[in-house]
Amino acid sequence: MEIVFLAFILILSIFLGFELINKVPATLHTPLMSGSNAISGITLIGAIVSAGSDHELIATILGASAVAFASINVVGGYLVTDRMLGMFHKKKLEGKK
Amino acid sequence: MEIVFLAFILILSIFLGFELINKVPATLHTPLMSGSNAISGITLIGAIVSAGSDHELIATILGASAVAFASINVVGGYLVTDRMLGMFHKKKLEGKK
Amino acid sequence: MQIGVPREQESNEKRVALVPDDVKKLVRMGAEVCVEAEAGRKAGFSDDLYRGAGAEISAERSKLLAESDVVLRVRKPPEDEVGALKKGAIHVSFLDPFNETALIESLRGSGATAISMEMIPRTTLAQKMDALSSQANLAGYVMVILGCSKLPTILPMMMTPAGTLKPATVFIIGAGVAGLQAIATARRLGAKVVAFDTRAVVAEQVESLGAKFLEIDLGETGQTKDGYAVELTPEQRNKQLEGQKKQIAESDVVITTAQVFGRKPPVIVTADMVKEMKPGSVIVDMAAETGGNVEGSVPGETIEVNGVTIIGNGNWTNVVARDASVMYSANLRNLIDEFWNEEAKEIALDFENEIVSGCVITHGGEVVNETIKNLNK
Amino acid sequence: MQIGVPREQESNEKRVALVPDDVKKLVRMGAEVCVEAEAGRKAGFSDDLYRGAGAEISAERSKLLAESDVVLRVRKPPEDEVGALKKGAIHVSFLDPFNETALIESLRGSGATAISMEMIPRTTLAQKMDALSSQANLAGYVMVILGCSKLPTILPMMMTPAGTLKPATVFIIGAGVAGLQAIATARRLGAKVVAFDTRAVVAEQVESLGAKFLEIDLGETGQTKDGYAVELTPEQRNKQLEGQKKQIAESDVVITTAQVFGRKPPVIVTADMVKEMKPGSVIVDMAAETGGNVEGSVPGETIEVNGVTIIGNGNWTNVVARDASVMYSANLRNLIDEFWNEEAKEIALDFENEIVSGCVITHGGEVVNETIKNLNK
Amino acid sequence: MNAAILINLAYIASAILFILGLKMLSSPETARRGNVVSSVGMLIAVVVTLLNQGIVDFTWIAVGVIVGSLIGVFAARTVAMTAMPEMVAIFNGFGGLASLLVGWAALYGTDATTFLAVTIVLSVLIGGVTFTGSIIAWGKLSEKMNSRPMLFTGQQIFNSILMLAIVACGVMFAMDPTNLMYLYILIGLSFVFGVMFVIPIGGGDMPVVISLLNSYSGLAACAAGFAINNLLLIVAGSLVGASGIILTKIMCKAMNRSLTNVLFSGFGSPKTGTKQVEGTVKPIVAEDAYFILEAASSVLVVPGYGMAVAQAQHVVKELQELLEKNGCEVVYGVHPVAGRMPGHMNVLLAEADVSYDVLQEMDQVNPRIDNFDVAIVIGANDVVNPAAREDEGSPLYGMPIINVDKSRTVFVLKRSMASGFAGVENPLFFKDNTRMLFGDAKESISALVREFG
Amino acid sequence: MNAAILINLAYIASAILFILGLKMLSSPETARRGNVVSSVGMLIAVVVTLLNQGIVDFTWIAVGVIVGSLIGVFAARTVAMTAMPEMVAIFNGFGGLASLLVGWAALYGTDATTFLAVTIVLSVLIGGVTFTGSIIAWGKLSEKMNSRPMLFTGQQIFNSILMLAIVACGVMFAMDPTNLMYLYILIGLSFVFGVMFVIPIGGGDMPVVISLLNSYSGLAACAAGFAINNLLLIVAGSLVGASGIILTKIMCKAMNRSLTNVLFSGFGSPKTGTKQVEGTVKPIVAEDAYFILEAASSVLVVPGYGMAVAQAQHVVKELQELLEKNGCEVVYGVHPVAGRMPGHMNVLLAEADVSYDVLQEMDQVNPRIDNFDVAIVIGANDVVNPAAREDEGSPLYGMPIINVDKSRTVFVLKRSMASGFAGVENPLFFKDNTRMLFGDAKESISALVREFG
Ligand SMILES: NC(=O)c1ccc[n+]([C@@H]2O[C@H](COP(=O)([O-])OP(=O)(O)OC[C@H]3O[C@@H](n4cnc5c(N)ncnc54)[C@H](OP(=O)(O)O)[C@@H]3O)[C@@H](O)[C@H]2O)c1
Ligand SMILES: NC(=O)c1ccc[n+]([C@@H]2O[C@H](COP(=O)([O-])OP(=O)(O)OC[C@H]3O[C@@H](n4cnc5c(N)ncnc54)[C@H](OP(=O)(O)O)[C@@H]3O)[C@@H](O)[C@H]2O)c1
Ligand SMILES: NC(=O)c1ccc[n+]([C@@H]2O[C@H](COP(=O)([O-])OP(=O)(O)OC[C@H]3O[C@@H](n4cnc5c(N)ncnc54)[C@H](O)[C@@H]3O)[C@@H](O)[C@H]2O)c1
Ligand SMILES: NC(=O)c1ccc[n+]([C@@H]2O[C@H](COP(=O)([O-])OP(=O)(O)OC[C@H]3O[C@@H](n4cnc5c(N)ncnc54)[C@H](O)[C@@H]3O)[C@@H](O)[C@H]2O)c1
Repeated sequence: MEIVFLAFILILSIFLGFELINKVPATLHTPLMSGSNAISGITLIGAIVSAGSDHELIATILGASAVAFASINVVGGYLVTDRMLGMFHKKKLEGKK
Repeated sequence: MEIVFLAFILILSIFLGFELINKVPATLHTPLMSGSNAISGITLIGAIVSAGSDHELIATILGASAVAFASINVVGGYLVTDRMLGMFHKKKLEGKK
Repeated sequence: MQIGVPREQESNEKRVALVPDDVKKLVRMGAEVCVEAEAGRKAGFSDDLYRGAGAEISAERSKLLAESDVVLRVRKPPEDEVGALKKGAIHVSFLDPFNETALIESLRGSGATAISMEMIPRTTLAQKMDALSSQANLAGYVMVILGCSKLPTILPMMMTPAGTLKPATVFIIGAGVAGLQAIATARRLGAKVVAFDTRAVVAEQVESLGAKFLEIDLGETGQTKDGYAVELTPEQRNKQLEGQKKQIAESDVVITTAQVFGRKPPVIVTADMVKEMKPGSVIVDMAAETGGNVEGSVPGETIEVNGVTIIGNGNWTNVVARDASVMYSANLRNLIDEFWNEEAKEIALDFENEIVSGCVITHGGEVVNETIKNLNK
Repeated sequence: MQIGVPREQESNEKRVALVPDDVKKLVRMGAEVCVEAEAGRKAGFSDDLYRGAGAEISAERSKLLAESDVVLRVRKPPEDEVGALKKGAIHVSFLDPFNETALIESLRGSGATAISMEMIPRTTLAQKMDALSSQANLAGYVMVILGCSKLPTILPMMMTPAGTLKPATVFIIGAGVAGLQAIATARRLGAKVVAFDTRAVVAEQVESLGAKFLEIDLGETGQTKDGYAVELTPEQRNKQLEGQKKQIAESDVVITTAQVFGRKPPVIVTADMVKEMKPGSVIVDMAAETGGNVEGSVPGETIEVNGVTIIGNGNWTNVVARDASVMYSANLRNLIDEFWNEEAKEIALDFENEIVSGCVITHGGEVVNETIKNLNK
Repeated sequence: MNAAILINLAYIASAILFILGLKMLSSPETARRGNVVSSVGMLIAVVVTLLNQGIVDFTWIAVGVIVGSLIGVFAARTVAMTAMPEMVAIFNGFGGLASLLVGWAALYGTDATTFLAVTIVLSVLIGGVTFTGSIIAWGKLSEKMNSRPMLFTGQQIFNSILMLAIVACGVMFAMDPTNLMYLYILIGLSFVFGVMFVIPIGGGDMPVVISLLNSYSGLAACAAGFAINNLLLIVAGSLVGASGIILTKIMCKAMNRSLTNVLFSGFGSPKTGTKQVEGTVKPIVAEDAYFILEAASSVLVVPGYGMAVAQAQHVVKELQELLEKNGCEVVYGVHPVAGRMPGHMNVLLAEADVSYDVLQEMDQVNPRIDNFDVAIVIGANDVVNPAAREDEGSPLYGMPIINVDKSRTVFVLKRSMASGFAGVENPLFFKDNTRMLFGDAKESISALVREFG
Repeated sequence: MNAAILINLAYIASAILFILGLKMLSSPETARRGNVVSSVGMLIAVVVTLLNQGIVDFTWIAVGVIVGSLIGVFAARTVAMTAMPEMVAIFNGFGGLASLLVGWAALYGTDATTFLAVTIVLSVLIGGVTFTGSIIAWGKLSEKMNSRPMLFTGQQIFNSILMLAIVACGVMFAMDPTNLMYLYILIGLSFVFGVMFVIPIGGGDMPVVISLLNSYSGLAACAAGFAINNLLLIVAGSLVGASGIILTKIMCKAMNRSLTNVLFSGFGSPKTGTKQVEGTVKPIVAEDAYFILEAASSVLVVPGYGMAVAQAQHVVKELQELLEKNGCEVVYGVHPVAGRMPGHMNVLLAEADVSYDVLQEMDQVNPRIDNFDVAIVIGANDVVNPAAREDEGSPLYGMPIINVDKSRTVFVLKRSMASGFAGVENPLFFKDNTRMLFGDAKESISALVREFG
């Protein structure tokens, strides 16, 4: 049965993903890409489990490097996105009369 | 764990439901209501299982009446919706120049 | 109650104070209307039309004047006709009460109730009777049409196979009712329109017609409660002249409509400025007949000075005499309507009323208007 | 190569064939330009301006004519000046070749290359030289301005405190270049515009300017390859008159611009129809000088018939002489430019060219234009 | 297990079809196909369900399906076009009833855990409310019942007690699922509650109520799904539940009402008859205004000086065309003194090429003013000031105005609460049927135009 | 089990936050907050994950997190504004790599079923492609590598073999998950494939590629989620995967390219240099045209007779204003013979109150024509016909035209392929950079206007 649950969840998420993004102004393309890229760093939590569990050493090493790489993705991704949006925000405010 | 799966599915469906309907022209309000009402007749499949299984008689009776009511909802709902939309379609075609 | 409409006497006056449509309405209200023969001919309304509307046509002017309880005219009455009025008659016309002291005096003497259409207060409520506005409005249109019929170029921009014709620049000084309509008309024809007025509130109104407002910093300028301009100080006047110079030199058409209520219109285009204009340019001086906004304009005439045409024709609304009559007549009818006593079928003036106290100059042998009274002191 | 511009002789002709801006361009191309003194004065261009642009000013007209390789004019040359031309000179002007048989004959005799500006073909390519279009275009504007300066009402609708003034109805017959510009101008001023033309393709063009096209079913009507109208059959003409009657009676302004290329303009407003119009209405007859679209119009004059003003002034573009000169001059310059030989710094006409074969009437002692040749047979 | 998985995979397919169907239903071009798509989803679901290994006897199923389908087909075929909304209501009620029954039936066959009991309570409760609520809605719409809001003294207290009782029963049953007593009471109470829920609402608001009940019936199906552990019920039910709420919101907007106002306005209303007091200012945003305009069939535009200041004439024309294309009549009511010069509005409207035919004078629009669904006041103020009619003390008293306050809904487009040329406060802004769309008129109208997507 | 459920409920919360975050990110007003919302979701997920009872040792986790975060903070803080896109690329690559590693690590600790093996293959494969693909994208963008499309003979054959090999390895590993050999080869091959995927694409198209890779990295996370049986990974991963694809599509539209064109145009392109041949007509719909206009910074409008026929001048003005508000420069190029009478366009544009300042003559726009991002030809035909320049046989030959074909993208708005007044075919319609927006010009422009929502 689990596979059924998983399949439902997968399908629903995919549809939801399609519906969520509608019409994005050009200025937001990069930030949105960057922001969703940060979300894809969610793999971090998988990495944490791998790195923390007591399987073979190799698993731990793999896990630990995964944690490191994923952290870069997550932390860097959110920060860079925020910087971009900050910039954009300022520009917009100036642009408005 | 099942509850987790169910919760995920519930949440995702609800969000998806919210996202799906956006801006509906007034002429479509009733058909859309009617069409989605037909979908809510999905309870029919639950009713079928109840009516067909070998539990107490009362369950079967409940199930059978549920099947009947749900069938009305489903069959009537889809047909009525189709009729409404057919009407609307004709009007639209006339309206177009 | 008899309403009498004598024929206007000035040869260049084509308007008539009451048009057949309004005659019909007044008759329906219960008035008797008597119109002098041929009174509406020049405005395009034959005696037959008046008859059809229910008016009596009278060939005897003096009888008409002597028997009417209300006399309606466009222009001020000739002094010799004041005496011919019926005792206690109401006389409605333009009067120019600030300048026509003698006329006012004889009206007072005659005991008539003289209403001056210039003096209708400028309130939202009284707007339907405001003949100054209705006529100024048409004058604004006419001035542009006359101006551009004298211009050796066209007003709109045209990008054609034979090159691009630039849009003409029209500069309108004074953006009151006439000025605004002139702006609108010139804009309609595709000109580049710039306008100036001493009242700062007007800038928004000018822009609301899509034209540009020329910014000149004059410091504090005032406006009366009726929305009329206050006269400038000499210093401010110089600033204004200075500020307009360049714009005038660059313009193809200059239309001046500046007025200060109750005073001689200010001179705002000097001979020097005229000289600076391109040959072929046109100036329209709305105020030419009452003193002139433009130095060198000749009342009633169109002249050329160094290749610049200066139109001082005056009498603007007579160019569109029919519409002008229709509007003036509607103003008068609205006035009568406002103070009509349905029972007695006559006009009942209520001197408490702001409109009445504003526009009635003489009544019962007295000058009752505060402004005019104070003027004479 | 010398280009000569004599002063126009007709007293009511204010235009000039070449304006200083184009003189400058031609001089830059390598031509010498000689302009008769005062030639541009009436159009607003002083001799000084010409001098500044690089032209020589000549007071001796006959010398100028005798020495110029190319002569540019607006109006057709007086017959007595044809002989004064230099041998083999190119003469460019309006010629009216369909009617001026004698003139053509003497031009042919003189051996000059005579170019008729009327005969420039109506192709997309030749449009920049098409003086008939450029002048008709301005005429369309002028006719509306003149028409509405004679109208006792205003054109636009106005909802005012003194009642609503209905928009004037303007009916334009013939929607060629002039008619379309008249439509545009009247629409700009806020009139209700209705138009009619015998060529069915024009309906869309009329609507593209926001006006209404009057539908009259005439059956098959033609159009030449240049886009000119073909003459109607008598039957069709009657249908047209019938169909317009009501519209004319309802209109405040009627402007006629109907032409049939190479023929006398058709009469499309009869005396009967004029009588049916409201007093105060205005008719502008564009063709008054060449025969008239309106029965009773007097060439060169504005008259009143039963209260209806009929404007037959003609000479329309002279009202906006400066712009008209600018455009005509650009047409001529484009023509010269098109056939300019940069090496030799002179005009080199290529008789294979469609434009040349269209507009050159006489050359080397022969009438070379096919249309005109066939006309004489 | 293999069959179960197969069935569930088919369920996924029907869930996808439902999703697509719903999406297509909300756009005119695809709506009809959308309905077919979703019905195919339903068909698949029903067919594969019959493969369920728990099913031993098909007789009852067949009987139920046949009876139900026949009734459904008959009803759907014969119903008059005009009676469709109430037909939908009654169908919806049956759906709710079915969910109630399914939930109830889930009690038999397995051991009742607390979780199960909670889900049963929910499906029974929501299903019951949906059922009787829909019946009442049907009755009101078909005028089998008085369609006016029904109120009685003590109603609110009664309802509160009712709710308490429902909660109590629910809790009791969840704690002891073997005690069916509580379930029966619960069923009864939920029926009563459904009735109480709908009777205080007027017939005109029924479409909104049906839409809401429709959303509920989705939730009931969802709850039933939890009860019988069926994923498709959960997914489809919650899809309908959520989308139904959005639809309800949209319908409320088109009626210029808030949902609370629709549901509870019956309660607080016996105030009618007292003299008009100053109300409150009710701002509106372009999006909500769009929903109202989209549903309007006649609109009056009253331009004033503000339209000129904002130079909004061109977008106004554009809005006019969109409305007209939407089947709506648009008329301009031009007041003689609107603007700052005689004919000011004419100049602007002519510039925007608004046909003279749709311009009407004050005296032409006033007699029919109450037939306009919406009056859009664009930067006008003095010329629509009802004080000129009502307030003898006002400097405007006696001036004829365009009586926009008498049309069904009024939008006033201006930047602030500032007064106009005459400097007089405008009571129009405080009227019940007035909505203020604050901002530069051009911006506001452009926003409206863009809402017409 | 209790903890596991709690953790998962927290995961649900973070999934909700991700959903909200994504939604907010796609609108300018809320984008920044959206990013914060989604980062809170991430924080919650990370924190509760640490409660996982499978975790016995936090050292490595701490090391990894600290090292990674420091690098991330440093990189994000110091990167130049202009270098942000490549920074995103490299982050994205790391994400992919992490998924690869997680998938790999999933092999240890449990028995490898076929299902697990398949998921591992997927996460490794997608993760690997994302990783090296992103690195190459980064290299091209930062100009560490030649940014031109790199092609070599046999490339297509090589790629085909590569793909076959990947499939083979995947299948082998799935059948025998204990044989790590295949896994290692797979990892290697996926790295190679990532490289091969990106090198033939030009630097200018990199943003689209990054967006696509971003979508892949979501899918990789999703696959990893299946591998380690983590719901949040599945949900968040597929959300990103799906929304990333939509975003990629949007970005393609804004560049007026199809995705296939972006990905594979490199392959078929060494045809440059041959003489221009007649191309094909490429229609476009308003929605796609919107995306291009929305991204444009200078637009040339060329009106013609068709604008007059359609009476589209007012909506054109409206479009102009929207573009200008969007920070775009708009210029009207008026050809002297456009329309049917001299000055036809002027009459219309003046009516719509288009300022004289933005009207330019042919001779003013032609010299700068190649700097316009988009030229919108509204019902003009003859006046933009390049045959007048190129085709000596054409009746128009020699007439100066507005050379719109030289601007970056041309939209031609007309109702059909019909010719204009001169009756001459127009090769403009067949040019590579031309898109035909068929329909009445007013309708088309209104549709564009409404897209600006
Ligand atoms: N017709 C004439 O000949 C003439 C001549 C002179 C005076 N008047 C007087 O003018 C008045 C005309 O009445 P009306 O209703 O047209 O105008 P009004 O009463 O002056 O009201 C205009 C309203 O428009 C709003 N507004 C201004 N700019 C705006 C913008 N950009 N966007 C949206 N709203 C804007 C203002 O409110 P916010 O500031 O809150 O936006 C103001 O309340 C009458 O009192 C009349 O007597 C008429
Ligand atoms: N300026 C003048 O004085 C003058 C006078 C007479 C003739 N001309 C000639 O007219 C031509 C002017 O060139 P142009 O480029 O402006 O016009 P054009 O070459 O005539 O092309 C106009 C195009 O607009 C399209 N169109 C028509 N109605 C439309 C609608 N409602 N919506 C969208 N498109 C529409 C038509 O294509 P579809 O049918 O496919 O929609 C047509 O191809 C030149 O050849 C010129 O010589 C000019
Ligand atoms: N309340 C109403 O309903 C109502 C009705 C009509 C007019 N008004 C208002 O009354 C005001 C005056 O209208 P009017 O046209 O009769 O005024 P007006 O004829 O007295 O003067 C014309 C214009 O000239 C201007 N002016 C004076 N001196 C000037 C100078 N030196 N340089 C430039 N301009 C100068 C004035 O400011 C005025 O705008 C207008 O603003 C109008 O809006 C109000
Ligand atoms: N190819 C080009 O670039 C180009 C350039 C200029 C003009 N043209 C076209 O040439 C055509 C003719 O232009 P024109 O203004 O010189 O024509 P014109 O001056 O010869 O005639 C004016 C109009 O009168 C109309 N007419 C004739 N008989 C009529 C009647 N009995 N009733 C009503 N109308 C009648 C004609 O159809 C024409 O439209 C126009 O359609 C114009 O578009 C084309």
